[in-house]
Amino acid sequence: MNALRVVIAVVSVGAVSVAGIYLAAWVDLLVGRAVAGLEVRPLDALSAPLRWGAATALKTRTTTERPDAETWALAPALLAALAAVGLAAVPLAPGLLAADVANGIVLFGAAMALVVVAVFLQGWSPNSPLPMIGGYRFIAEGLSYEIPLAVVLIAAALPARSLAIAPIVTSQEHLWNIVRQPLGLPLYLMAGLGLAFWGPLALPEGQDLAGGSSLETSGVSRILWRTAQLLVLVAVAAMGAAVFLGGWLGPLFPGAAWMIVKTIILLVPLIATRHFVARVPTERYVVVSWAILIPLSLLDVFIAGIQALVAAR
Amino acid sequence: MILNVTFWAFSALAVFSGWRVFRADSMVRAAYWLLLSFAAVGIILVLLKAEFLGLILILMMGGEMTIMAVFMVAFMMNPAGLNPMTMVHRNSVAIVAGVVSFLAIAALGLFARFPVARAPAGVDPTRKLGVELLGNSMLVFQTAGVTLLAAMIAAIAISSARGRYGDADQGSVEPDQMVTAPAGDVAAAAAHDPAPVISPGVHQ
Amino acid sequence: MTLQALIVVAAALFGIGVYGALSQQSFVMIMMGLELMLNGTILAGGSMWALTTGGSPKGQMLVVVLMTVMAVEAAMGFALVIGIYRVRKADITEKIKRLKG
Amino acid sequence: MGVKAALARLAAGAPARCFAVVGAEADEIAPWLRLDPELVIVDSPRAADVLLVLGQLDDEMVRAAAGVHDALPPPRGVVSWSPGGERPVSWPFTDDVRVDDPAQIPAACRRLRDELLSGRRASSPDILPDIDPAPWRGVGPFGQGGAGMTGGVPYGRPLAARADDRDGLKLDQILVRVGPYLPPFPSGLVLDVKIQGDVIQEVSIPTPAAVAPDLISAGAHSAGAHSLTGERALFNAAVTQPVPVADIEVARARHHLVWLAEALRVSGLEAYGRRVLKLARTVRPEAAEPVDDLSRWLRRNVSLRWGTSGVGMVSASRAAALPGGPVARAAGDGRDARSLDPAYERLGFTPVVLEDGDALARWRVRVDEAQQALALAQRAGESLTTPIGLVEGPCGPIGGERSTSAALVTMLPELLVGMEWGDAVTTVVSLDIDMAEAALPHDAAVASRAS
Repeated sequence: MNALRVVIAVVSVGAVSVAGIYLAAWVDLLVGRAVAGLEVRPLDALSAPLRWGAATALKTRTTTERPDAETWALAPALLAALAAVGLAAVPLAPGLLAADVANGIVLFGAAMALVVVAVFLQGWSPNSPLPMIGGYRFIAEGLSYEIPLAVVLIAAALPARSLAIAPIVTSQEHLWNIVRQPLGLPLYLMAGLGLAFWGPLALPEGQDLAGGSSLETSGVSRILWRTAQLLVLVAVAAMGAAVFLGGWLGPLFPGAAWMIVKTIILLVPLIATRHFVARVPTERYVVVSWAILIPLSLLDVFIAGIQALVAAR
Repeated sequence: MILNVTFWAFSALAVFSGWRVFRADSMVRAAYWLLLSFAAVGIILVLLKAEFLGLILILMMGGEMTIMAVFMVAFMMNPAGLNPMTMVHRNSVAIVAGVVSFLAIAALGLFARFPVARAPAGVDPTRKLGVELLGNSMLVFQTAGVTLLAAMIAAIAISSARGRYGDADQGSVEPDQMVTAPAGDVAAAAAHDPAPVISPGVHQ
Repeated sequence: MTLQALIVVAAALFGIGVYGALSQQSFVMIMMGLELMLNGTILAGGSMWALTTGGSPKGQMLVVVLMTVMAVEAAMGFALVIGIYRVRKADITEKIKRLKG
Repeated sequence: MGVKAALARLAAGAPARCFAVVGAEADEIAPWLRLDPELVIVDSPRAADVLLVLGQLDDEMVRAAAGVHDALPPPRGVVSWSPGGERPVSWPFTDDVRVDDPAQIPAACRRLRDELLSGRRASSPDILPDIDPAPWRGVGPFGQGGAGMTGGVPYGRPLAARADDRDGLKLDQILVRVGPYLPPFPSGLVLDVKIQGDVIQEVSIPTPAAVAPDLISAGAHSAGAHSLTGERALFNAAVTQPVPVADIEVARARHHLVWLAEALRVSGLEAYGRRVLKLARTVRPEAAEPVDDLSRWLRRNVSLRWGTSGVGMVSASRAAALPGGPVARAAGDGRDARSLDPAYERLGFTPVVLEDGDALARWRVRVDEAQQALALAQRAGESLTTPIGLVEGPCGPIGGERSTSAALVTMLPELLVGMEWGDAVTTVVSLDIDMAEAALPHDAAVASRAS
């Protein structure tokens, strides 16, 4: 019985991953075309990610001069695995949880903390200067987003008095965390962009590095890297939906449907930032993160603590 | 059964990757082998129902080992493993010490009598830990916090470029670059090259 | 998954750590040896908690303290490496013949 | 086989991914390729199916292009176009698809990609030999090479050297040669950069003006043989003969918008860059509102201001040393060759001048100049310029002692030192260096004009 539920949960995580990645790629394309002033043609764009994948899969995986071949091959797989673990920590409906741990928030945090390792290895391994700069940059970036990310997640867990995610969702029965902790979601999404090195925080892969950490990657590795990056975004959106938007809570429709809708509501703006916000210089991002975002996230947890104390009265 | 197999697999991984730390030529690899060892121990802790501690260990070491890797790249030669390298001294002494401490602790584990009292099912260890940390053991928690704060301040003070009496590197001396062959490898060194063979840190 | 087996694994980690801390010349590698020793200790502490204390949180406390030690060790280690490097331009033990500043 | 065929069929619907190698006289063609739906111009050769070789390349640049070619993952192919259809003697791409009409480039790339992926055409083989630059030999007891454990030159590549960093430590520093085809940089610019982490510590230019003398002769030669077309020809012609003010000002607006599209792309706003590029292609003096909208949007975009303000400061004294141009005008130096022209005086022309001297000021000067140029073009009617021997080109005055681009290239080393890589790229992009102009010495430029 229990095993069956886990199997169902694992399968649904797989399905959500594939659908989420595809949706993310599609939305990115549509928003990009709209911003560029081209005809949007959503149906036509539906096949574009597949076509890109097919064209990339037919290319050889090239190598560079004296790369660290093993870690280079490992990096995309590691990123994909970490993103999948992060997504597995999120309950998609009551009882539908693949990684059934009592500390779901900590599991998510641990998986996301290791994303730095995957991106650094991806930049470091090819033995090439621009990817290496990308890898270095991500370490500076990683230390700057990780702290706000962890702190706002802890603040969201406070009202539930639990580190498991299901109680956090049910604790929002009457009031969603987005209202209760207004600072939480914006800070979380900003940290999430850093985590997925996407859009304004695509520092390791910026155009100024001609692609940065994935500059030298080709063939199947490139597909895996891109999809893993999108999966990180999906995991961030799903966790945000569960922790700030009340997860599966909602009238009329089944919980899973609400969860999917809320995930999409967060995923689309995350994807779209790429076309509206320019890339932020590394040093300024680090300064802003330590001088503004981290204090704000501490304020967030402080407010949550006071609310919890008042509620306990 | 499955639990036992998983346990042995992660134990083997922890020990293997711990050993690889000191056998890697590349500094980045060494740091990440150590991370792998920590991650394996973290998963064993999760299997032992110390879920929170295991996950926190992984979370913490993910950051720390990355910093360590960058540290190595910044400070050490040969970070990428382009040259084969072994940087050891008193190798045989160290091996003996390692084996002796392994045997001593393992013997302790095998022959000492410990009470057997598994954690009862149905209690949330994380909750108990939290209550303990912020209730009975508040002092420990506070001490840890203050210690960490002191460590942060001390670290900044020690590593700062400007000390109390001016620049920290004022009057600094480049040490003698030549280092004689380590005791454990004299024979090997003599067989190849009678001259001092290792001068780490010399770049061209 | 007996206590004996866990202690043997922890002992192996500790032993490798001792070897590393004693044999390595580079400061950062020595730190890695220390960390590996602490890794073994954490494993031993965690398994002692799980199998001998009947779920008392005191055992977990020990692990929390060990993690604090590790964090302090890392912070001070990195700081000392930078400090020594600044003054002596040394990054391996053989280059500092005396500890006086 | 079945899977491969199915993948190839699926891939046939995708645009061809090209890495563009742009030589002399291709700057009228290369930017517009980004608008073609059949093509995607990618930043990394590793992501490309087709190497696109455009314009004329000298030997040095051909050799670099051969290196780029080998970085493309097989199956790969080459499409080349050159004005007049000439190829240098040292042309290494033996099985390239040669296109004579630039309009046919996208279709040719697409066809070549389909043939390659379906296996109907063999992948083009490596050009450069795949050998270590120097064989590695172990010396020490542990097999380490050279002098000392970490010294020596493994595989012909020196290990990192040490140099002081900005925090008083001595840390690893590596020497990197970037260019001539690094996408965010102007094509042909080669820099030797010493970096520590991502901080630039030293910059030098390998050969004066970054391009070998061959290119200068090639440029001059071709300028004579197949008279220059488009923008450059127009501005060069205005040095010696009267030209409609409207034409010249629309060309200026178009140049600035094309530059802006590229600058936006490098800042991460690729889609918006495409929008601007589309605007550049269709811009007319009668319909200037889109440019006004663009200017407003740029002023409001906080993220762009963040990335450019305070970056790449050109001081007033450095600006005074430049022959002129938008970079100098963004640093408070109001020289503009148009001020000397009575035709412009009649139109009430005053140069756009900003004081800040940073990358943001240069962005603003160019967008303002584009707006101003369209307004001038509308007011100008049929009026002609007065040939006074000096024309204000989009990058700076043409016909003077030396070109602004050449002056900017020589200024780069001191300007970039101490910057982080991202800021350095922002700076180089904001300077809008035209490498063809930088390579053409005064005499050659005059010669090409005379012919």
